[in-house]
Amino acid sequence: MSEIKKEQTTTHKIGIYLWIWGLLFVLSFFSYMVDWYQFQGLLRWSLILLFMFLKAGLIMAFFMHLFWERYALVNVLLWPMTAIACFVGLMVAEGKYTLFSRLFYFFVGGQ
Amino acid sequence: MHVGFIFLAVIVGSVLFHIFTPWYWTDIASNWGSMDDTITLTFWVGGGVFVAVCLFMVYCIFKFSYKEGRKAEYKPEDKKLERILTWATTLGVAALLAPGLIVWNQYINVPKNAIDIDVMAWQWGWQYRLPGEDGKLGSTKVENINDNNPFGIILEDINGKDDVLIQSDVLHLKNNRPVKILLRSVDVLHNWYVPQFRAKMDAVPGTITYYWFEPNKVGEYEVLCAEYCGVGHYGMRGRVFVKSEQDYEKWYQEQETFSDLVAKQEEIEFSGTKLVKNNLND
Amino acid sequence: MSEDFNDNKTIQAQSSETISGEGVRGVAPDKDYVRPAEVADQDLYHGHSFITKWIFCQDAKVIGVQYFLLATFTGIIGLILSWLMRLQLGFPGAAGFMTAEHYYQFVTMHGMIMVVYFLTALFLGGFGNYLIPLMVGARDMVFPYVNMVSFWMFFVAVGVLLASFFVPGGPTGSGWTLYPPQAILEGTPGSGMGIILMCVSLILFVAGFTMGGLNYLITVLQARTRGMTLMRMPLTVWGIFTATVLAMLAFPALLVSALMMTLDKVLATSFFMPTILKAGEVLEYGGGTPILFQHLFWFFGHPEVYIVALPAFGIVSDLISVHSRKNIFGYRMMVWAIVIIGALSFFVWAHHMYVSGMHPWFGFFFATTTLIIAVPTAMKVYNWILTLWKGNIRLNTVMLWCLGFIVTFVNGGITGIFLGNVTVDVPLSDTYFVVAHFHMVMGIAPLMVIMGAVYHWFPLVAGRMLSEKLGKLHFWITFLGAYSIYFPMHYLGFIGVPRRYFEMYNSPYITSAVGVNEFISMAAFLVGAAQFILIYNIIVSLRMGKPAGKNPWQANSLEWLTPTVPPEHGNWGDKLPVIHRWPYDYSVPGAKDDFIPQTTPPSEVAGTEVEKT
Amino acid sequence: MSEPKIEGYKFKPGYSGMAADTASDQTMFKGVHWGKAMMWIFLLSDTFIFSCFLISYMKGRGSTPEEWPNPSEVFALNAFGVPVPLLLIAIMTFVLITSSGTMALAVKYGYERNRKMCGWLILATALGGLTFVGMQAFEWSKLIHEGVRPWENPFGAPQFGSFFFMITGFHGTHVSIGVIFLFIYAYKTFAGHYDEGKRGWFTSMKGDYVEIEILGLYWHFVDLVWVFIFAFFYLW
Repeated sequence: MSEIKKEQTTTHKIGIYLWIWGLLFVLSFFSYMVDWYQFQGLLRWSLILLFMFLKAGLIMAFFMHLFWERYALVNVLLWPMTAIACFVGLMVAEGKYTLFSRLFYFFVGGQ
Repeated sequence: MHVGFIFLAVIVGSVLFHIFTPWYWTDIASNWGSMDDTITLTFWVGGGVFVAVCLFMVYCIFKFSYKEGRKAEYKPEDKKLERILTWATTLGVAALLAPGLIVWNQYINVPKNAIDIDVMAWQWGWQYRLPGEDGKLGSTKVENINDNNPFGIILEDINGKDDVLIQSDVLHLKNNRPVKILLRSVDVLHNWYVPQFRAKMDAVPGTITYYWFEPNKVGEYEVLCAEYCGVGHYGMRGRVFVKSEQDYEKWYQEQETFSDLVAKQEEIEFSGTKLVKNNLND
Repeated sequence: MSEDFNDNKTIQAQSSETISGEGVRGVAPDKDYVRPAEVADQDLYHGHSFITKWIFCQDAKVIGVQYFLLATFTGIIGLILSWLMRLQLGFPGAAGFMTAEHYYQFVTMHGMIMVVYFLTALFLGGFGNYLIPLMVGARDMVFPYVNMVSFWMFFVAVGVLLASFFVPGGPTGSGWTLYPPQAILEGTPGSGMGIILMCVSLILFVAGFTMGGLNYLITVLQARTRGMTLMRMPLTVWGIFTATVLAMLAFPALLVSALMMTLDKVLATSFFMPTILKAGEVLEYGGGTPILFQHLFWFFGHPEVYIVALPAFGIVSDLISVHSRKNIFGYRMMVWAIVIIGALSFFVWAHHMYVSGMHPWFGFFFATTTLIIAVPTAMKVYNWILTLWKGNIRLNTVMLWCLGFIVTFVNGGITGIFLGNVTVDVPLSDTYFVVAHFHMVMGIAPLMVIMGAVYHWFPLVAGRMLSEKLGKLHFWITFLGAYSIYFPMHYLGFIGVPRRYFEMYNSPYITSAVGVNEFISMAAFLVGAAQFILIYNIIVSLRMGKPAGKNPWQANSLEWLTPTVPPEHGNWGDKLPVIHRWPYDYSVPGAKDDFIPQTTPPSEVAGTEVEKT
Repeated sequence: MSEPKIEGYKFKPGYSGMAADTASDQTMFKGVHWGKAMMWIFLLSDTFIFSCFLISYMKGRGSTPEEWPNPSEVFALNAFGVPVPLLLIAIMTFVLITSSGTMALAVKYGYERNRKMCGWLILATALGGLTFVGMQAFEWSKLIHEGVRPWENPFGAPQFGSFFFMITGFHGTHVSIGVIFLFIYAYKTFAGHYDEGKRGWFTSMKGDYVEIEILGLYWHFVDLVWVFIFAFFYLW
């Protein structure tokens, strides 16, 4: 196995992990509260997505050390997500279209 | 050297085959001449590129095949040439794409005066439903399909009462009148395809898909299923007659509507129960 | 056990340790300087017994050959299936046992075997394993153990696939696209155990391939030798590397769709199954969307096309360059084209679904992205023929395969523009035009490259040359035969003959095509039979071929520069090679020979006018 | 971790650093262990798997005309006689985040070669994972008890059950595999395999504390996926 020649001794202070840990708890609590207070519509969605991406970002950046990694690795990992984003976007449209044609033709009878 | 000649023969042969082939499009019988035009355009541009690239290759074979002691040119890159080629290709591709998109826009936007036709597919056959006087088709449900209601029309829907039902795979169309084909499948994917009309679309169970065309040539055509649908796929044929307005109206009047069917069935049922009763009385 | 490892080998001696590349004042910077190694030399497990050396072997080269042989074996099964299909299409009723069920099963298995178990496994598993470590100057793949498991997973996957021929109902006959609902409903052959085994086999294949794929990627990214930058890698490595990236990101969609379909079949979930009426009864399904499967499948399926095509692009670039004694024209553009094609391939999938009843507006998006891909692809074609221009072309068997590739690929690529352009696709989709197109572009064209690669690298693997005479015979029969199979087939598509018809001759306007079908079938039998010339050639040449010696083609790239031919486990003896230039320094003005291997330091070829390193 | 020292190589920051790293020889990810790079790429591939699951779920849910069950009612739990929405899910989320935190610390102590601390933290992580799997099993049995099946459910669209069991099942499998490995690694840590570089049982690779970071990446990823499942499945 390839060992990195120079022993890596630089680690991070424990404080930063505890901080992120605390933040994750708080954010999880917040996203739970979104459901608790039954926010609906756009507000609900934007809050859910906001907390979700914040949590995901914190885990990736600090727990998975991506914040300290070099850009070469970070970019290799993040760019493929555009394909996912495209897939998600198109499937949202497709889902709506399928629902529309089902409702339109089978329930409304709009022919 | 013979290598170059054989490749040359292949290219010339391909071109000659294309010119003299007896196998080519069936005569078009719908408004989608624009599809044929885009194909022709693509053929000219694409065929030109094919011939040019291959002839260049053959030329290289003749001109630069191995000679002891000769040294090849050393030229890793030629920015200018590469740029010219990139832009020329981009331009060519854009020229092919633009008409395609324009025609596609026509393809997905159905004209207002189109007649809706419900094409129902199953393994392995077709049947059709035309709107009645009101010009509207009644809505349907797969669960409703049975012997008495072969199209699964929702009984509460008044639009469905006067729908004309054609329980055979033969459809008649009015010449020069656009039709919107509403495809419906009760089991697997199918595709209602008449080569002469050029247009096609899959019938997907669970939803309804559509396309439109305007038949413009009186005649008889064969319907093929163009989406693999199980062992009977190849036998899933139908027929279409495109008729002049008069002939079409005559045919149309002869067809049975949904209410006719319901009435007939009630009669049968009625007489059936009577029969049973009589038998019991005996 | 400790003697199994070449433990703690010292970091290799530096080519020049005293003078840095930066240059000290007054001292000319040393052009031969290459940075010292970043990581310690890999320690490898050397097998001693027959089993650890040849069966459960961790040497990437042996694994590569294993992949090659198994993929070829499944490929021959696929070939035989295609014969049976052509027999039915050309001469209906000639084979008494041929029912529609059998025909559809053969079509399905032929497609699936050829695309996944033959081409993918052969290019990435076979050529990838053999060539990547050699070409980037690594001792082996980075995780030899995982690499070994990868092959054996593939072995099991093939086993499961072939097992489906022997279960009740036979293998699935739902077309290689496995579209639900028909794939799991009665009315399609093999809708019982057949489809389940197919899905299981695909899941195993994906799992196994992921293990191998991780190896290829990390070897290229993290285990190159000193001086080997990404832009000094042969295009073969670039092609296989990018294809592996695609595989790693596209196979998940296949895995998910196969899993969901298995659940639909086994647990009667309704992911892809709407309400269905079958034989007068409403089935227990309801509410699913078949189109979702098509999206998932083609999100895998389109990158899959490039998984097959990109390694072919890469390999053919190298072969053309070596055998026309000229650098590949526009190397940088070639690399970028491969990368761009790879990236774009994730945004074009639904061009397989223009007439599937998806959202109509998608047609605009996917037609545009699809035709954008045509630009980098065309650039690659231009660069291949510009490489021939003013070259010194050796018209040997390898070169013939490359020329055959160019003709078939350009032909298939251009019909791709027909099918990618949404309107043109409407009349042509689901006809024989499609069959002809994809066979030309991802069947015959990559096959030409595989053959060329076999003739090119056989001397490296076996240490002996293949017979040129047999090779040329093999080429001409295959090329002319295959071209005359698929070129006329396009015209069947124009007539409107739909694909996947077991029998079609009672339609009035199709009857005119009977002659074509007979001709195509005859050609198919001939081409298939010609492949056995290669097998014969290999078997004979293994024993009696002309000894190849070192570097028989006078190539630059690293795989020919190993201390022993064929290379041993560990590839490089005591010392890893140090790279000083790109692999395409052919016919450099001022150089003595017409090639300068990658390991030659600048000081040894002083006075040459090297433009790119 | 921040730049390792590499002889003869000058690190540049930011995007020019990325360009330089990419253009350099030998490695693209400077100072990144092979195994770690492999795990990252594997996780990228796995991300696509979960994305495909979630996209299918989104498309399936988006196109069913039948009513989708309200998750905050379905997943409610009676606490002291009051139905609390998503109570169990909330606890599961907290458990998983807790275990993620202990894992992060384990990695830190691993690099500091603090064998005891590292080992205990891995063990704590494993127990957290085990708790999570246990609670998921409880949730499954509760739903099955209420009549939810992969092919039907009493609350509405049948796809609800299918997607629920498939996605949480696939995630749960990931967690379970992680737990098994955590136990193995805890043993290896306590036994000192990473300090002395003992060779692995199968791969015959030398042990190193970097393996703990690699396992840590996997474990954080499992947590990450849960964040998305929580948002899309339970909160939507």
